[in-house]
Amino acid sequence: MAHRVVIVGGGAAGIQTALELKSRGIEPIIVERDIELGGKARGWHKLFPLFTPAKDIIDPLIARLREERIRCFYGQEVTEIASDGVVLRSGERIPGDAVVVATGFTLFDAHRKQEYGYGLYDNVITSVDLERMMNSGRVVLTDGSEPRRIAFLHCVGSRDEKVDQKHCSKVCCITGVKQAIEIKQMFPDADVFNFYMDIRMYGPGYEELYRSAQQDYNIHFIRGRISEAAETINKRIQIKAEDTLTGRPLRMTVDMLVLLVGMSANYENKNLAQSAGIPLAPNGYFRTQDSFLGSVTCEREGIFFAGAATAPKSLADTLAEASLTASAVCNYIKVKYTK
Amino acid sequence: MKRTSWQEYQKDIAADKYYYARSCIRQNFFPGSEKAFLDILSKDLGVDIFDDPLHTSCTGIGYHSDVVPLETIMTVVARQFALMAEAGYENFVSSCITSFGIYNEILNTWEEFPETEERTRKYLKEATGRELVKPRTIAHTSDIMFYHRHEIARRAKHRLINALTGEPLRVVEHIGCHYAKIFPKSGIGGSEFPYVLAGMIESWGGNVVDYPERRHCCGFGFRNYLVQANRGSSIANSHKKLESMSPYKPDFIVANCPGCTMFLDKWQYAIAEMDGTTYGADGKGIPVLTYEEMAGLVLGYDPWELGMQFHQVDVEPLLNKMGIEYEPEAKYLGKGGKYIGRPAPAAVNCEEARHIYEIRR
Amino acid sequence: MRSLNFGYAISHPRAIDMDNNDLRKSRAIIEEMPELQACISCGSCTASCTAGNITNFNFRKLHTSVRRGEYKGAYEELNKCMLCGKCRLVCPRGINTRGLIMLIKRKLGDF
Amino acid sequence: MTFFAPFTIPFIVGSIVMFAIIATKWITWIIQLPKVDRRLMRHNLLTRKTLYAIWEVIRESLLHVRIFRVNPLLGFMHMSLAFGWFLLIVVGWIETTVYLGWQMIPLQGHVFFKYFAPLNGIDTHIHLFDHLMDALLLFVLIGVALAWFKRFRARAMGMRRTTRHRLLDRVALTALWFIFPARLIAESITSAIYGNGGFLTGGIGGWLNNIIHHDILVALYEPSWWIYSSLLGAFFIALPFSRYMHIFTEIPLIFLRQWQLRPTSERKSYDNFEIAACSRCGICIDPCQLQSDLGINDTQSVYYLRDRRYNMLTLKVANNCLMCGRCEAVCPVGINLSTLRLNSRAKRRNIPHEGRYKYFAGIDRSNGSGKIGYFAGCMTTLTPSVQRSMEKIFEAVGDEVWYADKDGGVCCGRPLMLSGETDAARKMVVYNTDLFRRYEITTLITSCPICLRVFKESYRLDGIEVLHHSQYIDRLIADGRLMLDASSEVFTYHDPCELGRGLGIYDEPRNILTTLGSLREPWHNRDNALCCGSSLANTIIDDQQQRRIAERMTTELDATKCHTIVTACPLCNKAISRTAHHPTQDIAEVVARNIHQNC
Repeated sequence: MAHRVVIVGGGAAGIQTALELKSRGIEPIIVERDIELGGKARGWHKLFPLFTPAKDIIDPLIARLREERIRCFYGQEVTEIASDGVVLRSGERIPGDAVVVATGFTLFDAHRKQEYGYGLYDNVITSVDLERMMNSGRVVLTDGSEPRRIAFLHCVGSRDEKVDQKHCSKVCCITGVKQAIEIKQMFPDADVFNFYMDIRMYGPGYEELYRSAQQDYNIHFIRGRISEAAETINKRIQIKAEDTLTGRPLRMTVDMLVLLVGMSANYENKNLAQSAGIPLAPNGYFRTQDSFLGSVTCEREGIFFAGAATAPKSLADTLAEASLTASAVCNYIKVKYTK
Repeated sequence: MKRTSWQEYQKDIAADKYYYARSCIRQNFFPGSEKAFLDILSKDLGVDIFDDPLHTSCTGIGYHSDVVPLETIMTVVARQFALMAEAGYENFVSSCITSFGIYNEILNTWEEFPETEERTRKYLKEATGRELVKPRTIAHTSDIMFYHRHEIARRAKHRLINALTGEPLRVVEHIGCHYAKIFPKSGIGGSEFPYVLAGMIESWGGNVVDYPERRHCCGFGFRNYLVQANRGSSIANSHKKLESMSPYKPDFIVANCPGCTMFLDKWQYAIAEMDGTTYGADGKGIPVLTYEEMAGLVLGYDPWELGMQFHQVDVEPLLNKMGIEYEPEAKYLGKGGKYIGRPAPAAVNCEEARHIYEIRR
Repeated sequence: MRSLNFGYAISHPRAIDMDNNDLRKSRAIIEEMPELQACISCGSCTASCTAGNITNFNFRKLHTSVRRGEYKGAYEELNKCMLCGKCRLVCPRGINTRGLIMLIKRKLGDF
Repeated sequence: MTFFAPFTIPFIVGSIVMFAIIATKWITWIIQLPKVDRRLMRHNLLTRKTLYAIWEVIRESLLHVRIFRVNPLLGFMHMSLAFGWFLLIVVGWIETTVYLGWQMIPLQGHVFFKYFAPLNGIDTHIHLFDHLMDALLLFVLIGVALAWFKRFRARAMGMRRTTRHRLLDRVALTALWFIFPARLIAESITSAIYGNGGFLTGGIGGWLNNIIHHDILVALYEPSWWIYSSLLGAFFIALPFSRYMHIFTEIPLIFLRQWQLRPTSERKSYDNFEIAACSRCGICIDPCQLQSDLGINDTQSVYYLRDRRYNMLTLKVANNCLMCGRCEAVCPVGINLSTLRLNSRAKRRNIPHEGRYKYFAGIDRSNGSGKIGYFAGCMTTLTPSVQRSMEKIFEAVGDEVWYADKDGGVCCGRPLMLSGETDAARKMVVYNTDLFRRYEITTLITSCPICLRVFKESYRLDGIEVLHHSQYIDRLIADGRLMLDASSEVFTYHDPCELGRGLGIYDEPRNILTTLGSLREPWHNRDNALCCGSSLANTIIDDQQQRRIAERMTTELDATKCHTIVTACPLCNKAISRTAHHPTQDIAEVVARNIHQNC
């Protein structure tokens, strides 16, 4: 009989791990909290840096999962994890020879930065909202008109101790660049401003895309974090920032303000970690053994990680890591059960 | 109102038994307001509030202007607290936003640096022989008014509604910077969108105007105003706010800080004189009220009893709008019907001269 | 209009006002040399600047201001530049800084 | 004989218009010459220089010797057209004079002599002139044929690209192409009717007589002369407005140039002669690296001169030039292309701002003391090892040196001049001159060819010898003051434009390198050396374009399979090391690391 591995989370990380394990003759079981698979990536329109439709990545993954007849539990939340299985909220226990935690991340709630007026002002939206708008094929202001001046604000819920988010979410910079270009493609006459603290272009092709955004798309990058946003009488958004590169305050009114929300650790990580007796990193993500050879394992044998459960990661990094996780699980099972 | 975030920022406000600390500016510029506060609390609401003749200025202006050292102001503040304890109170209420900020700052400093508290305790003992007892709660007087807003609403004789159209009045609320910008948790609703005044306005029937520069400072900023060379910057702040709010056609401004009430009011006159710009309907200015005056009008107090003739911008249009009956002729009559003089007519105080003292002359 | 002398005036805001600044010249400059936008403000140009070695001339800051529509004094400031071209040699983004200086001067000096 | 026929009217009108316009232009230009230039003219008029000029006119305007050097076939084409036509006119004049005696014959009499005196040849036994004129006509026709050929197969003539022309040029060109074939036809028909003519016209005439009915030939007789005359007239009228203005303008230009007139950084009337003397042969297109490396083909000297002549010069064209001097080196007319380009840049507002560079006052970043001054130059501060090597060399020979700009000084002013701000650059010239004078140096050494050029050309440094560091080092070696260790190291040397073509300094660096090891020349070298692309003169091309030029050039340097690429300009150094596969060093660095230890 094949060995069985329980994968907590049916997002990109979970699916890819499952597929990799299956191809190595191990039987994976996915437990997904949501009623469908695919995780957050389902909500994305196109992926940086090549504008690949997110569907083209996620749909084939799910289709393969079905083809492979991999068992999935839907709408089931895992409350406890151990190296030999997980416990669901219903109290049911799913045993396994190893457990992979692929629980991903939580989007930062932009309401928490109330000075930006998300949820208060009509035309303040998040990067996730914008992806949804682009998925629907229509990016408009609430009154139905086209935006002519759009501001993107980087690092909302990242590198901000005031909302307990000390870490960098890694993907927002490139997302901001990608979305700014998409906006510019949709509205070539619009003025697009990106307000940033630092531009961190860590991946292949990212810096090139950034440069293209600047030079080819004439997107204005202003170094300075917006301090506050306010709504004007005609529903535009007045923003204030410091243009730190000229050392002067800067104010302007825009039609739309897009907040590039970061990644937070899941609130539930705390309970899961406690149940398994494993530590969390100070930022609330699961702590791996180290950043090098033990990047998908923890101190407790039999528990593995994949994807953004341990740190903010791009979809590409997540998929790559999932394969690594599968290989680590495989080795573990081989060593443990062939004695 | 869409904003609900204020509910996340709540604080402990005592229901009764307050020790009252006055404000230097308000005593002089809006004496009616402080009196009204005491009257509303003790007479209308029947709560215990003690106005102690022994207490002094907190010396905050001196502190912010670099003439009073930290040790001194700490000792003065410690003395206020000692007086409160001696009088048998533990809920400290400050009428001044600057003082409120000072009290919070010093209490927090004592907490972070206990040695400063010990030192202050020693100085206080040496200087006055009194014992420092820290208050159980500390609140600004607007917090108290906010706390009792529903009770006041129940007793309301007038609501913040345009008596002619039945529409709610559009009210600009302005919160003093030191209310919650120093310690966000010290204010109802936090630092970004304090709810303390908005709560009163909404419970008394008015609409809060949310305009872009709502959170901006009025420009008082001690050293900005006190040094003449910096006054241009001071007035520019008020100017920015007035420019930003005026498209919303507010019926009046209400503020909870002595400086803000004074400057949003008086700068309207200065701006009119400097570059001819006037705000408000017919260019007669936007009246600026204290929250006590607002509460007083709601409760049916006489505007002149509330001291509203002390304002630079005439309040009569607002009173008419609210349907409040008042004696126009009594505006500049003091105690016992004595004429107290009147300001020269200007762009923002241009009510018709049909006052009895004109006739007497 | 009346004007009473109080001994002070309403200060002009120090903020860059992107709503009221006239961005036409800035747009024309960027249109002619879009590579200006590729600046990442590393400061190499200013650090290596021959004129900046002797004066407070700061090309990075200056062109950033110009892009924001702040032209006041920019032409005069640019006149400090000796056009030696060191900045172009060090620019990591390969911006044609000399060409830009001449372009900005031309646009702001109306010639 | 009246020497008049209606068909001559186009010719007569054409030539009158042409000579009137040309005369007006020249006279205006001469009158507008600045005083200095007119004084030079007066001064040199009656000297040997005038004789040289005449000799040069023959060599260049008629024989086109310089074009022969570029490509013999191209030279022959130009010569056959110019010299052939010239001889046709001269010999035609002799012919009429011989036949009609010394008398006043109007111009058309000479030109259409065959028409007016078709039977003249029969009178004499020898058809000498008929054959001679036919031979000359054939000579010209070969030139025309080559011109046609060149249009379609430029490469065969040694030109990869030819000029794109304007409408009036095309009119003139078309007329020119058909003038001589038309003449051949007209004269052949005439010969056919009269049964005479030389070997060519007579031959064709005889053949025509055989295949075409006599009446038809008679009917074609007048129209053929009409066509010939009309083509001449059209060509003459178009000439002053087209590139063919060069035919006549090159002559006064040669005289003026022999009389030492030169263009300057200020525009002046003299420029018109140079501009109009451009034949738009297009020889300048191929050497232009903007063309060969970047495919830019609207800014080469030929187009620049054309645009300037017709007042349609854009700033972009004026500025889009490396001023490497490669075109100037091959220009058959010897036009001062860089100087002209420079003074059209100066057209931009060039009034120095009142307070401009006031900050120079009181600045002195120099240190050290000595009669020898060393001016590193702005760029050298980005290649500090050059400066350090120079210090090492100075130390080795024990020269006391005053360093003008060790901590960064004031720019030499050439970059500003290259951008057309010559007046503003004067402030730098004045500042630096004062500085040099104050420290009483007698020798000024610089490591930057850009600075060197401006010191030599625009500074008045009488009493101070200005040297490039390669010249200084070469002299040290020659005087035996600097001993170097020779090795088997193989060098290749890149000639910086400003140093080589700009100042003619080719040998000193090579002397040094052959002392140190062996030298391999890249394919393009000396006055044909390629530019590194980083030239300060160009403010139009972008970074990637600069890089492409550098890369192509560096490929040639790498191809020598040397150990070390050597150059003598900090700017070239930066450009080469960007893509080179071999280590790149300044000549000073190479010298400094090979100083003999016991020296």
